[in-house]
Amino acid sequence: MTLRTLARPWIWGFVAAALVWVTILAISDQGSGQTVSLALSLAPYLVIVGLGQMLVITAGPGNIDVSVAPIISLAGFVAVQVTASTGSVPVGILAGIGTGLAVAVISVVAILGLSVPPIIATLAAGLIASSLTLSLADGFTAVPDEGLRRLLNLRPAGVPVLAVAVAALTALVVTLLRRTTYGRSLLAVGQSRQAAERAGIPIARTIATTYLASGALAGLAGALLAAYIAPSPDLGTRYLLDSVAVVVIGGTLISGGRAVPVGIWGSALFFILLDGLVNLVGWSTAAQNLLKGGLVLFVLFLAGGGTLAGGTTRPRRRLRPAAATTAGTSTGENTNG
Amino acid sequence: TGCGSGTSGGGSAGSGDKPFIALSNGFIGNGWRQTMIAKFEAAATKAQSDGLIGKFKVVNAPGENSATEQVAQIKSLLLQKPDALLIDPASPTALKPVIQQACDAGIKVVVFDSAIDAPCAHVLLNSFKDWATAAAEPLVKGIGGKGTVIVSRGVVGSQPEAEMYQTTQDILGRNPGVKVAATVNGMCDGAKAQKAVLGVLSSVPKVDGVIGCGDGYGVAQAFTSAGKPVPAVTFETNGRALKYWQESKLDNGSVAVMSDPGQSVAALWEAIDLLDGKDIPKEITFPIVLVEQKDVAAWAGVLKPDEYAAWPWTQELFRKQVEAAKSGGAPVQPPIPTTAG
Amino acid sequence: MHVDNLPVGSHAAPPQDGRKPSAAPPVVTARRVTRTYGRTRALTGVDLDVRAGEVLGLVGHNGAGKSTLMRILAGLEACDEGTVVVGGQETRGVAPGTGPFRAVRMAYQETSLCPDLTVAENIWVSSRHCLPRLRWRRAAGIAAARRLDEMFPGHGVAPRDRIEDLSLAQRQMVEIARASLVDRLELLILDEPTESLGPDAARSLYTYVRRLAAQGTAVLLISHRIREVLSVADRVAVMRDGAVVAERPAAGLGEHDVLALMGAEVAEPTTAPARVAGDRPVVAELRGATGHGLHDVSITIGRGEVVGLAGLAGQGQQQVLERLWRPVRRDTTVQGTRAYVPGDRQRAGVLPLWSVAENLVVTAMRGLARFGVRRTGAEEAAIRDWVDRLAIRGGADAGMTELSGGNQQKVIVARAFASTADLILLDDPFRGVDVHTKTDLYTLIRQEAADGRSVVWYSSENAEMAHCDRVYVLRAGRVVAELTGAEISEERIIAVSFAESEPMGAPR
Amino acid sequence: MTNLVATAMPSRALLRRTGPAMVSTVAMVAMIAVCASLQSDVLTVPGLTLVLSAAVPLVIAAQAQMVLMAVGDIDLGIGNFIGLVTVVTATKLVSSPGTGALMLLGLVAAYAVLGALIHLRRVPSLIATLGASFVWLGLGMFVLPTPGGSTPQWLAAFGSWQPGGFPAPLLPILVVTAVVWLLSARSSVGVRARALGSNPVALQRAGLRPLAARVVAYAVAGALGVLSGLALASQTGGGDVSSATSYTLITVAAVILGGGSFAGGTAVPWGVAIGGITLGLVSVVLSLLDVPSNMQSAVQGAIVLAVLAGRVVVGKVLR
Ligand SMILES: Nc1ncnc2c1ncn2[C@@H]1O[C@H](COP(=O)(O)OP(=O)(O)OP(=O)(O)O)[C@@H](O)[C@H]1O
Ligand SMILES: Nc1ncnc2c1ncn2[C@@H]1O[C@H](COP(=O)(O)OP(=O)(O)OP(=O)(O)O)[C@@H](O)[C@H]1O
Ligand SMILES: [Mg+2]
Ligand SMILES: [Mg+2]
Repeated sequence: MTLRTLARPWIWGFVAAALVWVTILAISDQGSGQTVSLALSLAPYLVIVGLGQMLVITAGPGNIDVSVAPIISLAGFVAVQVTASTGSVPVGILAGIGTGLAVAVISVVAILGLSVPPIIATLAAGLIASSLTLSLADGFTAVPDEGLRRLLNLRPAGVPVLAVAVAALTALVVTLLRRTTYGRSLLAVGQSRQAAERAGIPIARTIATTYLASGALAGLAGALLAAYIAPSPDLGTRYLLDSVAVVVIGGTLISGGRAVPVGIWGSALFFILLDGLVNLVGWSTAAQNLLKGGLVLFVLFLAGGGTLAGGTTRPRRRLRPAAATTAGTSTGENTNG
Repeated sequence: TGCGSGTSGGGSAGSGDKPFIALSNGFIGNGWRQTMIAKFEAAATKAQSDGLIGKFKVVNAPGENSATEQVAQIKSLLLQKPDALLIDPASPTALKPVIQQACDAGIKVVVFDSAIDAPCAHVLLNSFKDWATAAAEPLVKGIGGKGTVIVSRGVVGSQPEAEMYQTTQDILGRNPGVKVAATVNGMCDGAKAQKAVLGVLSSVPKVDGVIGCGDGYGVAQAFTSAGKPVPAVTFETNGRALKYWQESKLDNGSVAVMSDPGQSVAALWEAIDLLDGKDIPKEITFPIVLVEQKDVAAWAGVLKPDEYAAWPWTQELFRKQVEAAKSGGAPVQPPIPTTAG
Repeated sequence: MHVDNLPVGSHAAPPQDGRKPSAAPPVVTARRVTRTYGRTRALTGVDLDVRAGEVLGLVGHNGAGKSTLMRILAGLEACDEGTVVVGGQETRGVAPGTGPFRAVRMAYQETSLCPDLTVAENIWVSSRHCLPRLRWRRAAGIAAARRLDEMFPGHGVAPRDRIEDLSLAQRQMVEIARASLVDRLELLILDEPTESLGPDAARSLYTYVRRLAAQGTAVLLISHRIREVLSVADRVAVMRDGAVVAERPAAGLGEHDVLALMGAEVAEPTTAPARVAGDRPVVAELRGATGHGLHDVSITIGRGEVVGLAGLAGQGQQQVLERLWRPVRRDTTVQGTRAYVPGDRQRAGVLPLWSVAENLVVTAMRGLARFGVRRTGAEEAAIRDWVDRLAIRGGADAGMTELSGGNQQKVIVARAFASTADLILLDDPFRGVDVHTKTDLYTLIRQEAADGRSVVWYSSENAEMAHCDRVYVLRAGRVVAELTGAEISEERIIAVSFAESEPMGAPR
Repeated sequence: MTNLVATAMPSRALLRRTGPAMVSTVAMVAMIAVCASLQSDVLTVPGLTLVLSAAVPLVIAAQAQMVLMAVGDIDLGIGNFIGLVTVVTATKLVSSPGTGALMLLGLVAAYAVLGALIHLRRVPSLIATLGASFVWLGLGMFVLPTPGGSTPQWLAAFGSWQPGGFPAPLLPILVVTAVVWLLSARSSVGVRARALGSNPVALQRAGLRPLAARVVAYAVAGALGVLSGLALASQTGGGDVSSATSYTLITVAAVILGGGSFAGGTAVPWGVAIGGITLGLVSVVLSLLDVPSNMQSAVQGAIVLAVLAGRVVVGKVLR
């Protein structure tokens, strides 16, 4: 591992995950491979949501999707219901994705049509989604599909099938960002919305696609989670903060314009292994929170300034007014426009 | 189908001096609370058509379990001058001042599902000690008094959890053959417990049981995921868990135990009797819902997946329970309902 | 402490008379100053003296290191090697705005105002040392208003205005005025101050600059408008590739001499052969467009035509471009695809995280792609082609923000022309671009027009309009003249622009 | 609001800037009108006291959020921080007031340190405050694992204070907003902070320390967070670390409703006060209107969207 690799922003999540893993091994002397295997069966859900959140965050300052949690819960119910009534798992999963898309449409209309800041637009869309969730949950009778559940639990040679599938999905997102006009447009919009507009990039379409993608991915995560766990109104609650955290620890620029899909895996594994460690040691929730927060801050401040936040609104390396004013004014455009 | 308000049909005469009952609920985001509200609305609608109450209103704090929302909500309910206010609090302390305000305004306040330190209010209590005992004892017995267990704690930091954890510890203390392999934070929530247990499963030896607080379905899923046999667990009392238990034919000391969402109905009867001027003790402890192996089929038959088992309190049963509490007699055990709702 | 310690007499120095290289002691001395950024050697050993009471013009090609040197002279950055002496004091380790640097002030090329703050508050930020602690807002407002009145009569700026509500020219005025607001001013650095000012404002600025010099303040003026520099400076220093290669008295120096010193075999920017706008097919059209600062504007653009929009700054030219860029109204028709070259490259041009290549190809990408999937081979070919064609310093892999302003602008122009757009819209893109680059870009525009592309070109520099086939002169949102072929001349445009006010004498 | 309009020239630009807050004002008045039409007691002094009291801690918290948004940052930890303050208030401030006060000061200092670290390490505030929110939560659970405790006498007295003639909650709202307005919009400290949010490079070029500006902003936000926690504790009569979790996003919504933006550089204390009160009124309206319980979240979301949509319409008209 060269120094250059170390400077890569996504390395930190993996380093932290490996540290926690080693600690777990030191504490309990069994099942080193299985620890990773089980973490890999939990991580994909967070990674799916994280990929969507990453696309949104990459769209530039002020972009965040706080509706992922309610979408997950709602899509869970919808997917289970549709699966039960049609008898087809793919149709059920598609219904979950469709649910995410539908909620995202509300956000998109609010963001593009009403110029509502994304954090508020998605908050409102999420509130609407959670109302629907409660209405659905009232007297809900369908049960998750057994076959899908078995598939999600399948781990040939210790590698969960879902993890492989989501790894493929991650690769797809990497390709999307590198090889498609949408991906390049998104990165351009994230750097400077105004400059992207003048470069002929369809801003509205790019933003809309991004939120729809995030909604669809959250919907997919919800459909799978509901089969894996069980549909419940608070199925997605934990996924909001965690999805933002994994994206940023994964090396994606919070100010937009640079996305690091692979990094999400590292930080997702870190979070899941950390939960395992805390539970294993039997720490209280207080300690668990302190440790989690402390570690997030530690990783952040340790990596900060260099790679993690390089090129945020306060450029250090390039004091040249060019970079600074661009960053400063592009933020203004985003929220006022 | 639950709706918030049962204001009776347009200005029907005769409801003028009948009492107006309001229910403030701090959180609506899980199946237990939804069952609680559904039971209340059904009972209150019935009571309304029976002419026992004039109208009723249910207000749920939207979003997270937020005491601040609920304080604001109760304050605006006070403006509407209900005769009685039923509260399922979001926090055992945060409502103290506002409850005092309600009492000062001459409103009868009944708090349920949580102990609360408000001298002017009437409180329906869960017996958390019974709950923890019912969860741990059969399980310990089921594994033959020795083996390895995981303890899945509830919402650490809450008063009930402290009481329950203490009880669990006492029981484990009396069974030195049982070793605790890990203590996880399951939050009395199947989904959270599933992830928490899965997170430690690879690092612990063979597990014979998981002592939880109504999170057994998730815990069982975790064991299935990890490819291990499902040990004795503490199930939720909802239809999904009970059906799973029934179908998987687990007979290893597993139980299902939780508090009773039917308390909201009992609270309604209490409010009506209080407004009638009846004398009711300030604190009454209500039985938890315990489903044992023999009752699984009966309960599973009447519950929807997300519906929680609730005792069908009637006014009659409630009054008997009050009598029992006053005289110190055995608490009333309501029958298992035969049809849902 | 008073902002107005600076006496401003009515005895403004006559602009042309009595100017000779000052023999006064140097205010600032730089010796063998070097500065590198990563692999870029911005300064390779600069020697420079600025003397009290002189106006020193600093010229040089894009990326010559002028701004970097200024940041060092103003104390904003330290040099790697060499010494900088300010007011007789060695400045190694001296913080900006302290010690000798207190008397050195700079108006920046890209204004460094806070857009959300009012004019008065911005004045406080930079001139707080000479404002009272209480009621500073009032004092700052009064001082700003007075200085603006002196420098730019008729500026139209109120101290309570927020910067973001001001026009680009007004912002530049505020930037310059605030730089001069200080209790003791020994050196005033103006980095390309007139690039977004109209000719009127530029003239009054230079009058003020001469007045300052007459009172003993040194003024360092950077500009690519060499005639302007020659007309106002006492001495001219020429920078090339990170070093000062010549210092000459301005008197007797001609534009050509300076260009030669700057190191280029500059051909006189060739005026385009006047081509008659025959009956070319119409590509775009505005028919009586009204609203958003336009009144009944009718414009047609033919295939392969270069159409100029001229007139004073802010008379509706940008609105015309805006209409053509986003033809949402019924009074505008545009056939074919469009590309845009913004003038405000910091805000609307540069994608700062990307390399030159990525910036260059982002517009063309959509045209080259198949079903939304990029064709990287074709993109690379286009990048190589354009980097070579415009000789972009730094090459395709350099980071965009590592380039100097002029080279950044080249990339942004290339971005538009690399696309398949039929209509190219240029929004005053050559501000702050050196003469050689400009000549290259003019040639490029003519070539592309010959290949059948149409170009609509707004420029604040009327001389540039000579490269157009047809020019519309706008005033107050109306087209006041349409000039073709030989009619297009700087004098003519200025005459039309000012038709109602008193005719201007020979400018610059 | 009136102050601003009275002292500044009524230009179009000004209208454009105050437009959002005006729309929120209209929304607030409309909501009070709706409440009053459903329940006429709302317009009495005790009625207004009941209706407004819940908005007091929210408005103060929103001012804290506004201060940070003015420097271009955002605080996703404010909810848990306020919860932590209530916990300290309910325990240490009662048992040993000296230690309690010191701990509260320590919390303000912690905020300042957080600001300094965010600045020096150049990390995004969004994620740093998110991390800090876990820390506040953990600390709160350590201090008081179980919600409970009691509030100091003077605080409880303040919470139940019922002066005749005017609704008591208005007093803290107006005082805090006025102080924040003086600090952020009128004083030179405020100019530094807003300059930092607007164009940090300009600040540096002028020889002002951006670090100092950011640290001061964080300290002020921390102090406001402490005030908000005290106000909350005075109403809830105890401490609960998770009692204000929902504030985190609601305060952001309040700032946006009040005319603030994520871009930094603007301070709109009066707008924020109105935005905070508007959001505080939503739950009142919900409980007065007979909205089905499952639909209450949706109605809350719809109200927020409607107010912001109104803002857009007004903005279009003014342009
Ligand atoms: N912050 C920086 N980071 C990296 N390189 C820089 C930086 N600032 C300047 N440079 C490099 O130094 C060289 C000189 O830049 P400078 O801005 O001084 O040029 P200039 O003479 O003002 O040119 P222009 O007229 O195009 O603005 C540029 O080629 C640029 O590559
Ligand atoms: N030329 C530069 N290039 C890169 N970073 C710089 C440069 N000058 C300052 N910085 C960084 O900008 C940040 C702001 O400066 P800092 O807060 O340290 O100011 P300071 O040293 O206290 O000086 P002042 O009081 O003049 O602001 C610092 O982190 C510093 O490292
Ligand atoms: Mg320069
Ligand atoms: Mg330059």
